[in-house]
Amino acid sequence: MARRVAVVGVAQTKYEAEKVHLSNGELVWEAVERVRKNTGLGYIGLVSDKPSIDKIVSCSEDFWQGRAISDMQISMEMGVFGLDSTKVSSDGIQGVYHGVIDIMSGHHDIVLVVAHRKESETAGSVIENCAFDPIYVRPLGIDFLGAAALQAQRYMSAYKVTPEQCAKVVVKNKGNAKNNPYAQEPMHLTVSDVLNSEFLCEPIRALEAKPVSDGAAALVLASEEVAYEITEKPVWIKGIGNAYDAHYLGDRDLAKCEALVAAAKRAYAMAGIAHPVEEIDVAEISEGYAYQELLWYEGLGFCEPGKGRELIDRGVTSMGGKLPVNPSGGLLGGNPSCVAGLTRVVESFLQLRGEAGSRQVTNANTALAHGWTGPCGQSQSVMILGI
Amino acid sequence: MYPLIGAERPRIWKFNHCAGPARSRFLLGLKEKKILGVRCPTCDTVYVPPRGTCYRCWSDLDEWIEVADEGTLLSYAIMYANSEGYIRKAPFAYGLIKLDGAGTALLHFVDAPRLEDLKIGGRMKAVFEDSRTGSILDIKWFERRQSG
Amino acid sequence: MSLRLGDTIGHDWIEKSESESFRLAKLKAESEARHFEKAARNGLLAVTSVVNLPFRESAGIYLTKFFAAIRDEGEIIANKCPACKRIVLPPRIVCGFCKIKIEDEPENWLTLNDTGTVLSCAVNVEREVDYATYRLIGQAFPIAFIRMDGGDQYSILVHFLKETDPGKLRAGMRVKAVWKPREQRRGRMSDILYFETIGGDR
Amino acid sequence: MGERIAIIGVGETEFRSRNVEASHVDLVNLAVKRALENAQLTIKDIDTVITGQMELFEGLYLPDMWLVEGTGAYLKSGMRIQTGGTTGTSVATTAFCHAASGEFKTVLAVAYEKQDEGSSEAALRSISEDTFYDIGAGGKSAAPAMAELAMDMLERGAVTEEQIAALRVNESECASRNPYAHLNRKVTLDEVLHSRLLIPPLRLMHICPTSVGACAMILAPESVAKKICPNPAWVVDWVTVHAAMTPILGHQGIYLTHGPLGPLWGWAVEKSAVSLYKRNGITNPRKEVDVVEMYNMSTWHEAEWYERIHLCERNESGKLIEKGIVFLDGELPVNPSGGVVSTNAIGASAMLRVAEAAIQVRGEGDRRQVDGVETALAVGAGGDTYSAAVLLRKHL
Repeated sequence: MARRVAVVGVAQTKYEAEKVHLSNGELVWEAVERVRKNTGLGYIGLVSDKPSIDKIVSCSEDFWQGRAISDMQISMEMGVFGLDSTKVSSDGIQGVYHGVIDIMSGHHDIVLVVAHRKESETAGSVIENCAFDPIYVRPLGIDFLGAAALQAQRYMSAYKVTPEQCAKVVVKNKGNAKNNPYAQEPMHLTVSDVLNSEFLCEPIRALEAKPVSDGAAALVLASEEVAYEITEKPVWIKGIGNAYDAHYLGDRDLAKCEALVAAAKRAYAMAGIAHPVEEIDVAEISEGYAYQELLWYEGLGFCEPGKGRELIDRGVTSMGGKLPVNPSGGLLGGNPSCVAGLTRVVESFLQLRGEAGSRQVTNANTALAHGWTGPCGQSQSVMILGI
Repeated sequence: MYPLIGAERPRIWKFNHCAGPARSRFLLGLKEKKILGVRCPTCDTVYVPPRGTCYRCWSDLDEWIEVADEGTLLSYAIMYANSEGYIRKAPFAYGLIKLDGAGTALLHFVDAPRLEDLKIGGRMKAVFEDSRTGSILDIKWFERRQSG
Repeated sequence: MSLRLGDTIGHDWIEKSESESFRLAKLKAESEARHFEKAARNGLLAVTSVVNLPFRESAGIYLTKFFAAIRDEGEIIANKCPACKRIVLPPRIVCGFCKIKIEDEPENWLTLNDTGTVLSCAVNVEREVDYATYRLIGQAFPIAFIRMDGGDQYSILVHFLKETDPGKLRAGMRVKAVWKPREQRRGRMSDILYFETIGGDR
Repeated sequence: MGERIAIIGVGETEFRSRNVEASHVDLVNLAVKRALENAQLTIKDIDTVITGQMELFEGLYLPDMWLVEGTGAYLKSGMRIQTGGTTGTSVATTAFCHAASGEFKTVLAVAYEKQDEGSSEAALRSISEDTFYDIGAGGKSAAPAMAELAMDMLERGAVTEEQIAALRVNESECASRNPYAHLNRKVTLDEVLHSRLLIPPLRLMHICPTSVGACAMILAPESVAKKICPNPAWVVDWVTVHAAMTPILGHQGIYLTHGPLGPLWGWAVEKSAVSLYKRNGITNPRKEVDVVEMYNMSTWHEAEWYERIHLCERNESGKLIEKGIVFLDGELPVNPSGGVVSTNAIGASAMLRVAEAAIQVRGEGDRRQVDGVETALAVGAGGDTYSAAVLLRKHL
């Protein structure tokens, strides 16, 4: 990597089903205030003698905020007055990606990345329907749940993945969430609890889908030159990669995830990783639905295609396993989409610094964070972090 | 302290999305109960539904062919939830159908006497609406063929 | 022909402009429909989609106070940055200039008068057009930027003026809020109907 | 610092008020193909794709997903940027950072708008009409605020109505020479002076139209550009400044010309341009810059921004117009493309400024080409008072 980039501070709000007491701005302020406190950073133009934030990247979407230029609502809370700022309309991890590129380009030194969403305010199914081709697909009324169920069915039948194996992901992640004070849905479940919950869209059951969630997260990136002035323990971005898949579900083999393979390949090449399971100590991946965690294992090269089910059966990805995945509880533990990817980076940072409390993985030196957006994960993003 | 103020204000937006030449041709085909595909001169894939450019080869697509109204079910999903924006009442099912002669699958509703009878690899046949307007919804759904 | 603030432009101009916006809106809608029809005849279709998105929004801690004061007390309240002392109207959790939190403490809140001075105003002829009936809806109240009394140069409110005679509109005119009857107020900005002219221009 | 970078290809579609023949993907595809042709590359040579547009005007959530067919982003990396009116320059600056990061050989930046399909009115209303601040004053305050700026310009004697009209005539002359411009009919001084009065002194012909069209640019770091491009436009530096001070949606009192900060767009434009000059040792932009492309949402803004980007002293912009300095054949032509008042496909508008500046630097302007362009300045603005200034040079 041309210029090394570090994460120097993170913050997140507690994720809740409904944060009726806060406006969008107040929600963002909670995260921004914490990250500023954690890093002691101010803004360029206000504080001159110390390193200060010189760029702000926000992640939000007009549809979810119900208005064009959605970052208008939160610009004062982020502190953008007089600064460089931009908005990435995608998952939060793409905002981090943007910040990393900004610093690598040599044009910025300290970047604040913010993502927020209140999913409770509107109906996700209507919005997600608008992500599909308006000519061929949108009139059918399909949303991401319907698309995911098509993918789940295809994946499970192609590789003989059983409903029990998907349910184990839920048991693991919602169980892990019990160790995460920020998680929305910590639950003690058994496989049969999951399999007894009603179908949302067969084969996806209610407990196998990410809950509706409100929350915000923030993170500060810094260049190598200033990172140590901000913190003694910077966490380095070792590799980044993202990729788009084809749009139409019928064009893709839904049992594979080509885009994730491509994104992971880029991130691994940059980080010099050849054997992900051996070299990565903890992974935070975005599983909007239970089956996705198994499928993403395969896309990320944790195992051969079709062997994701074996990883969960053997407990490789459980706490205490060889490669714990989602000690935070992941998306099933409750994260709003859009914020989810940023939360994965935030959690990776906490793990690598040894600050993850009771969800801490021992001897974590290299972490992987992953996020996706689009129908059946059409846009994928992977990030490798290390100390 | 005051009780928190909240307000409901639905957003209603209307759009007329232009279909462009390739997509219009397909939709007009549906009006005639024909399902059209387009072949990529480079990779030989027959795209159903058709489009103007091959996303893999970046070739312009212009070789039109008619494909069968029957095909194989690659995947399906039975919707039990009744969320905002759905146009059918649960339970109903989506399916990916690879029509005979096509290289890609078409996403549409699928139906069977009992939805539980749907199975991957099953044979499906298009059921057209009686009055057709040149829309993807001119196909009512794909129906499971008992022989399949 | 240069126009100055306060110049009389006359009611006939407003009426002409109104019917003009109405005519143009109708023309635009008709021409759009014609284009789609023509394209359809040439085998080029369009797919109509209506997005009906429910929304239930929270005003949040600070704006709840602001709108509750409007609704219950008929008062306009604002908060003040503890560092730069600038008044933030409508109130907010942060000062955008100092980028610090304005704590929700009594000393940071203040009540403004419901009178003010017009900084500038414009006769807005762009009334909303109901595209179903091609009727103009709402009333063309002039829109004004009003500096509220009891605040500072930052305490500016955007609202309508009752005075619709363009000849009588000028910067510096003194105005006072006209409130909806208490039982009709819902805790929104529209609880103030408009601002009416009072004497004592500046 | 990262690598130095260059624009090596530009593609535009013809901008029109509507294009009911093309879908979104068709429109974008055309611009991308033209950019690739201009750069003499194929889609396989592209590493990453940055897109941008106003999704609510389009009615597409995550538009970059469907657009993969049009942009050729399949299995390539990329992301989507949206910052309102500035979207185009924000996409461009994001693409600059990608190119300079050293991770990519080529970067494709695409910005477009297809306003003929949606209800722009409704989408715009979504910005202006706050759920709680529900008097709808926000949207209606945009034109009054524009008129207020115009009134201020008149009152302080910076320009006369005749001068502004002459400027609009020049823009139309430029647009008539630009095969891609939307309003490309030459207009007369008389027509402008008597066009429909919106809010005194703002007239219809002074404000931007709504257009449909797409713009694409291809960028590469120095190491690649030098190998594959005979005449790259070097992107020397860029600065973005955001002046967001929107206390609440629908309430924009603080944007006022007579307000405590003055017009905030102008503030942001000045700050971005001045820091760009400072960083690049430009002391007299009027002499050191050969051509300017700026985001003139109205001709009054254009005149105000002459002062803001230090082409003249305060209250001197009228003289700049009077002497014809900023006209196509003048000493420092501004908007030889016809500017935003001629072509405004919102998402693309701000990127067109950079693209058109690059066209000038590369000498590919054809009938709108300014002679001997060595240095060009592109200024984008919009959205929630963002402004971005970009400096381009023919030689490094």
